[in-house]
Amino acid sequence: MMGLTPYLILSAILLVLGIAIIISKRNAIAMLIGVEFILNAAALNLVAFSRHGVGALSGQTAALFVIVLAAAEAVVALAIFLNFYHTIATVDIDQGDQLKG
Amino acid sequence: MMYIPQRPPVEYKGLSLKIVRLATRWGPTGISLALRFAWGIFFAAVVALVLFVWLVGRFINPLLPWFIRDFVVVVGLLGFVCIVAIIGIWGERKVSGRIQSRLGPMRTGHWHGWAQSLADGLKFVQKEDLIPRDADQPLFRLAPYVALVPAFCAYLALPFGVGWVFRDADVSLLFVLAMLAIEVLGVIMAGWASNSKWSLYGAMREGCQLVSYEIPMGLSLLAAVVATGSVNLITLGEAQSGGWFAWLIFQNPFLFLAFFTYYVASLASCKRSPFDLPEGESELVAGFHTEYSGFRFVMFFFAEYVAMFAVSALATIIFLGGWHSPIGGPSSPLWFVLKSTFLVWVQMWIRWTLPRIRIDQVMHACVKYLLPFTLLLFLGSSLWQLYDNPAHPAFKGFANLLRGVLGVLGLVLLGLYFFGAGYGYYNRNRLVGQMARRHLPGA
Amino acid sequence: MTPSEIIEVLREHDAEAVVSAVADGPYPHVVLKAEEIVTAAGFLKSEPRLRFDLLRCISAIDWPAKNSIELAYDLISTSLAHAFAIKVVLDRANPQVESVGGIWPAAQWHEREAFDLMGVTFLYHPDLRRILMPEDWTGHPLRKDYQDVVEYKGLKFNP
Amino acid sequence: MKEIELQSQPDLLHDGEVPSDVRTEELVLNMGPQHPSTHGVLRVILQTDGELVLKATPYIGYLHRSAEKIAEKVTYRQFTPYTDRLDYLAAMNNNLGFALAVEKLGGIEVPPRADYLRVIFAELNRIASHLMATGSYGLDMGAFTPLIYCFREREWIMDLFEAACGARLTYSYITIGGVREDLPEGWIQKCREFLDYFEPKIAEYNNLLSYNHIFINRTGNVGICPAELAVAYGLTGPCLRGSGLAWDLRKATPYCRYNEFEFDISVGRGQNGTLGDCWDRYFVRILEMVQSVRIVRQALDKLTDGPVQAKVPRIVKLPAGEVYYEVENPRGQLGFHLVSDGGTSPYRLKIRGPSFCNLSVLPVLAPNCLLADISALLGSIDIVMGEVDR
Amino acid sequence: MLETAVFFLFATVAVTAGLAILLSTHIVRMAYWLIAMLISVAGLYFLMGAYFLGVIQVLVYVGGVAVLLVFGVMLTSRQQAPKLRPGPGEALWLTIVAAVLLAGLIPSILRVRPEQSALVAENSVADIGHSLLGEFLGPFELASVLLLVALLGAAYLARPKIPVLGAQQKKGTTAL
Repeated sequence: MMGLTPYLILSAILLVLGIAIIISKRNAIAMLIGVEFILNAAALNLVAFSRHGVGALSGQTAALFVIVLAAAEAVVALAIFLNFYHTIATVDIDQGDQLKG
Repeated sequence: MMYIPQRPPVEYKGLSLKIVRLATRWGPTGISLALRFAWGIFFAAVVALVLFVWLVGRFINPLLPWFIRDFVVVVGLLGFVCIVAIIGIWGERKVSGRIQSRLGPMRTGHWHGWAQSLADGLKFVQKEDLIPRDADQPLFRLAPYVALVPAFCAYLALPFGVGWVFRDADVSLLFVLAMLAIEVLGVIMAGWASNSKWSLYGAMREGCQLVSYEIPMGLSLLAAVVATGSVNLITLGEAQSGGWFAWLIFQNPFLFLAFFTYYVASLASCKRSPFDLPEGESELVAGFHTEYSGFRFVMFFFAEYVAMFAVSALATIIFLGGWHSPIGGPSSPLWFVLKSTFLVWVQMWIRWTLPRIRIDQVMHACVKYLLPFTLLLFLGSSLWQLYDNPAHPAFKGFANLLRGVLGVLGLVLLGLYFFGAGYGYYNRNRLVGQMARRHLPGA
Repeated sequence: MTPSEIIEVLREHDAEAVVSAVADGPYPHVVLKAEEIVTAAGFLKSEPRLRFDLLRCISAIDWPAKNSIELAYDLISTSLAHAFAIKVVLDRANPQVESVGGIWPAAQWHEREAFDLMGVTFLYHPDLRRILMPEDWTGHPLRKDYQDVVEYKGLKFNP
Repeated sequence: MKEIELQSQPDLLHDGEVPSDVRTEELVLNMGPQHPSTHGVLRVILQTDGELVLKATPYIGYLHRSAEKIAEKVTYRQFTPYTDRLDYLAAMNNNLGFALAVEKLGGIEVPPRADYLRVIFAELNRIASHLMATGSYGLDMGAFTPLIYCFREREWIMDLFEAACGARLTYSYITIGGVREDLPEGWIQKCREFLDYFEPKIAEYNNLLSYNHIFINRTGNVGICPAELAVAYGLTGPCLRGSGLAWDLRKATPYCRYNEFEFDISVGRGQNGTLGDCWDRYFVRILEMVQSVRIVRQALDKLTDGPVQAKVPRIVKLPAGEVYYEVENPRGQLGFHLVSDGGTSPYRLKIRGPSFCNLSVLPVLAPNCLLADISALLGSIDIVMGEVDR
Repeated sequence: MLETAVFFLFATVAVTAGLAILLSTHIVRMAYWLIAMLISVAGLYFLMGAYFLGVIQVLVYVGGVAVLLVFGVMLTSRQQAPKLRPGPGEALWLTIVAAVLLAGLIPSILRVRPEQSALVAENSVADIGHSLLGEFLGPFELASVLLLVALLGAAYLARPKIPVLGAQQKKGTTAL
């Protein structure tokens, strides 16, 4: 049987990958992808702990909330990016320093 | 000076020769086909062999029967899915032919052209595997599989009867919905990877349409889930045993309406007419599969029919009593297949009758009408569930009365349908007209 | 109105512009001065007695013998149901006339066609391009002295 | 009627009416020359913003067969088959237009029986052409079945034509001085049978397509062409009548004894949207089929005995002069500007194809339509490229 | 063991997806790699017996969010995407940051010893439902409010800047 550790290590790797993606990309949508990585790493962690008896079902429920929040976040972020794109015709976030819609 | 264009000497090759070869000798064709798909066959064989040897060696003791059972069921499901698609395609052509006072395919296989889809499939397999030069190659190749495999995966949790299921998962309803939702990725991938603007438009329409219609579709099903308290398809089906009065569609008025909203939304999610905008022949040439040909095109085609049957099966299990017979006899997977086939047939019927609607009307219909309406149905179904119990005898009586009315209504609708069909059949000469009558057999 | 009455109305409006007039026969028409065409067209359309609102056709006719290109504007009135035609005669070497596309938008494509096939230049036309022939075609095929093209983009034609 | 301002037109063509503060990605879409809903080899360059069309520029000429140049090289009789190829869905009407133009210039009198036959065949061909138009319009809208139904009936008309003249598409039946041959035995009976069969079918099309809610929603209020615009752009035929203007050459300047027949001019009334929308243009065709059936019935009744050909020499020689003659084709007014220098072939023959003029309004109607509306628009204008490109 | 094999399959896919996104310069490919990652995480949920979560992950994440994402990518990727590959200096920084993070995380993970090592039995949907409407009722309601706000916000942000189509159509063609 698989222990807890492999899941946690995988989750850590996904987290680091997500952070690396956010740091390295200038494209807003690529950064959103990085955020999704981080959220999934966290949810994986929660479910793994829940599986191994820590906090009963709380882990799974919390992971459910993560998914819901990620959906909301993605929708709003995409709406912002599209707006951003329509206004300044690029998704390079370095261009978006005018604070003007 | 007369300019006579010089043609190169005629060199016969390609499809026609292959067909001739196929007719004369099976050997060379088999080899050439095998060579074409050599890598795929090789990999599949190696993977299957390794898995088999490893698994058998590993679990020779208690797990082997399970393994064999799974293997057989998966192969059986694959076969069933192929048959669904093949018969679906043939049936679509026959249905369209009859609706349009034509005959449809009549030659291949002698009896009403039953082998037409097989012959078409054979032809498609032999076609050149064209990939546009500027297409995104890996995604272009991957897309048909992404469209077809999830549609097949949906069948893994779809029960054909009690015990007639690959995996009786606790969340099978959600699983089927999830798998049907993945299919859209294949279409979007195809549309984008083709690097054609028509395909891109098709993909964008598909994206809009599916993401929107998933919600009313899910909500309509949830209204039924509320009534039984389970998302397990077997539990849902078993809750409706004992004749057509027990079917969920007749349980309360909200479910009665939810069946129709589900059906409309499922038409949209299968890209069936009047929601066939992603393909939109007269607008987008062929939509997302404009650039596809040969076997990859067949896979999209298959995916469509497989998904059609899947959504109809879902409607059958959830609203129409699943595998239970309408008159209370013994239940059987046959009933399930029959009812689902009827729903598939209605889908075809709708396709050949209605024009296509426009993308803004699609979104309008979903967001302004279907979505609020299904929300109301969901709410109504939940409230009904609160009061429809022995604690409220008055309401219970009213509910039973309404149930009876709905059941009769359903029966009347069905009767009207059969009456109409019979009327049309007996007056076919007058309705179809002399020109067509001259050529119709049996008239 | 009969053709002769129409010619009377036109003469009344601007006798100078009318070069000649044919009132009977199968094709009643007036020949106008080329520079007066837009004014005359505006009059033909707005005059309550005439109301020629539908421009049916613009035909260009090449007359190498007379060294001229004739433009025939065939008109009909949808409210008064009478038909008439006006003509202008242009110099064959340099056929130029003002566009009537502003008065009858229908003229735009007919003028493009005359430009394409007969080489008549229409001044102030919003979009004077070839319409039936390819953009890079040389010559104007409906002229009587048109030489058949032998080769186009590597494609050879029978002589 | 409103005045059309000189300057407004180009602006309407080139300015997509999109506020300039929104910079969206415009997609240039090449629709055609091979596209299912362009009805032939029309090519339209569309500038779109998402699904919204900002500008449509038609490019024609892919089917240009130099009919006008050919006319200068062949005799009058030899040109009749070329007229078949103009609007190949209404070849009878094309033959009729050309024959009438030549007869007018040459002062040729046509015997009465030939006139009635001409009317019968022209109207039958109008029905066939409108069947094709309405059926394929259903196809453009995504309804496949009406097309097959319409073809079923059209097939019968083709059979009738085949019985009379041996051809099913390019007839050359109506020739200079009359019609080529008299009717075969029993033809009139067959024709009456067809009319009896066909009339109730029109209600069937209405039930299946015309009054279908989706169809009405797709075509009503789409591509609205007011009567002034239609007249200004030289639209004729069902496109003009769809805008509510009762203008029909068969009534306005009757030819071929059309004044002897009772029929109504079918006009759009805007009952399913705005006057002059795609649905009106479509429905005018349905109504015209009813009227055509009426005319054919009357003509069959009036059909007298007698010769079907006037005495016309084998090689027709026309006096020098010119004529412009128009007839009401299914798609609008087909005009022939015929110039003769006294020889055996036309000196110049300019053909006014109705589809050519009808198509010219597309760039005006297309902006601010959705992509799907373009096929609705094109289908309702009902072009035949053979006539546009000539 | 089968479970180990499946775990490593999914883990490999997820990590490969991350690396591919990191190294890719093609925004659409990135989106599809993200989908691969999401599906493999869903597979891991299935492996852990969290069926409901796995299905929701596919249904909401893959079927909804990822489609939206791909959609957004398609809408904006016409022009050359800005700087998608890190330069050498950035790559160095990245490696250092990643190494430090991992170096901090891995030892602490290895020190985790769950108190009861016995696996929790597979839980049914009903359990999650009870937990959502019992213990987590507050967050549940908050989440629904948040979703509503997100819906409104997105609708406001993405509102049409050009006038409504129907009105424009009527106006456009009659502007003669």
